[in-house]
Amino acid sequence: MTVRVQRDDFDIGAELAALSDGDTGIGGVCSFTGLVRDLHPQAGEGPGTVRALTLEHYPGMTERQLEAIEAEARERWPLSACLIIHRYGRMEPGERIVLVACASAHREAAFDACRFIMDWLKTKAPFWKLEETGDAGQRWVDARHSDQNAADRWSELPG
Amino acid sequence: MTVRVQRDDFDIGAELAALSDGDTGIGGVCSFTGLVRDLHPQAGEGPGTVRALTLEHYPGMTERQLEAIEAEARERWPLSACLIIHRYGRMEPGERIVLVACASAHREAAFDACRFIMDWLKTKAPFWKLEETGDAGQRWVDARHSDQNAADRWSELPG
Amino acid sequence: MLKLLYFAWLRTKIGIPEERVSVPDGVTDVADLIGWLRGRGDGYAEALANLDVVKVAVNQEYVPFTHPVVAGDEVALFPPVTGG
Amino acid sequence: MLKLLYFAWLRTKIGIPEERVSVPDGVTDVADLIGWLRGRGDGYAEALANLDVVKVAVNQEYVPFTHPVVAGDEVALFPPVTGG
Repeated sequence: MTVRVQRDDFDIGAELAALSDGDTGIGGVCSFTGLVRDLHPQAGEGPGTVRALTLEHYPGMTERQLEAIEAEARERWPLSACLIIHRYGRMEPGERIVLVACASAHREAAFDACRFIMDWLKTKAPFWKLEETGDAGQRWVDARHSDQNAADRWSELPG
Repeated sequence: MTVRVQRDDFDIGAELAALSDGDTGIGGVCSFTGLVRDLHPQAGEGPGTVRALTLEHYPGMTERQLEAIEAEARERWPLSACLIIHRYGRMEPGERIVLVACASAHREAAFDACRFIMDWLKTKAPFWKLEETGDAGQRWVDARHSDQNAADRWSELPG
Repeated sequence: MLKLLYFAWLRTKIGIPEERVSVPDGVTDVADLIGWLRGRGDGYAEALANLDVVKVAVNQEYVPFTHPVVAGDEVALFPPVTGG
Repeated sequence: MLKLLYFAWLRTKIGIPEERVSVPDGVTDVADLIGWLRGRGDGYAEALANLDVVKVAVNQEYVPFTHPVVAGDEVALFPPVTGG
């Protein structure tokens, strides 16, 4: 079980290599990296609208939630290894926010588990995004219904 | 469009960084890395059964097929960038065989496209695995019905 | 005594990230606590006006508004999360 | 003249990776070609015995056994693929 909540950036290549290192039963690793965007397509806003993001979180509960999500993924799929890294603090467009990686003997399990963790993380891990907008203002990002729907899909599966 | 068929290993961190570099409209990158396993769980064989793999391919057709698969993915999902690297030649357990990475404004598209490419690649890209087994013999790996089923699922979607 | 934590726009509307409070005897669950907090000032009333966008954790676990609160609890109030 | 390519266990059974052949006039599609190849020796007959596990590409595109073959074509015969 590996969950890290940190201010600093991370090295994807090193993290993925470490994840599968020494376990030659692993057939595949699925990873997802979330990046800061400089726009909100949903709001019809063009590039340059978002100058930076600040990620606030709830220290303590964040780690507990991420560990619970990872434990649920390990219960649902046969994972050899699993990693969740989520940053907090101020980040500019293009910067990495989150890395989720799942290793398994089977690619189906790796894909499913990685997507499950991202979907649950989006609706359960206590992080909040504050955007710095082009007019020098700030605004809190609203939760998206599509994220809740994506998370809810997984509840219908046998646990 | 980036498709590479090569004998050499690749650097996942560098590849993923290059994939999204300079495009601040990208919200997420989904990647899948396939690794050489030293066993065949399907056949009930334990660790150490497979000493190495040799990947044979059909130069020319391989690139064409991978490019066609990537083009199909770009038609089906709004991708900002896409990468397929597949190695050929001899590889030992733990070595990387294939990297597929898809970048998009939306994580759903990145996940779907990456999985689609892997599923189609498994059944359409002309590669064949020759295993070196523990008893110093060799055997060609059989195609799996589950791979064909996984690829067929995507045909049901609107093209 | 309860330890109260506020995050994101609940924090900015209320104006402080955390506080320790002693609540009246009638406050036995989260709904009671929120009702009591609304009476503490305009910032609280505004932050807690629409419970559709207020999530609650007691001792770092999500709970419904009917969850009891007892002395020593850490109660966090925050908007729906937007990480990832 | 056709350019024929064989891969994986079709290649090892037939014994060569590629060859150039002139086929009789009656050979106009892939099925004809396979029938003619089967008569060329035990290796061919064994490699092409079960067409459920033989795939065909003409000029580097997958085709069914009914696909025509004409002079100058590159015809590849191989087992179901196992990459990735």
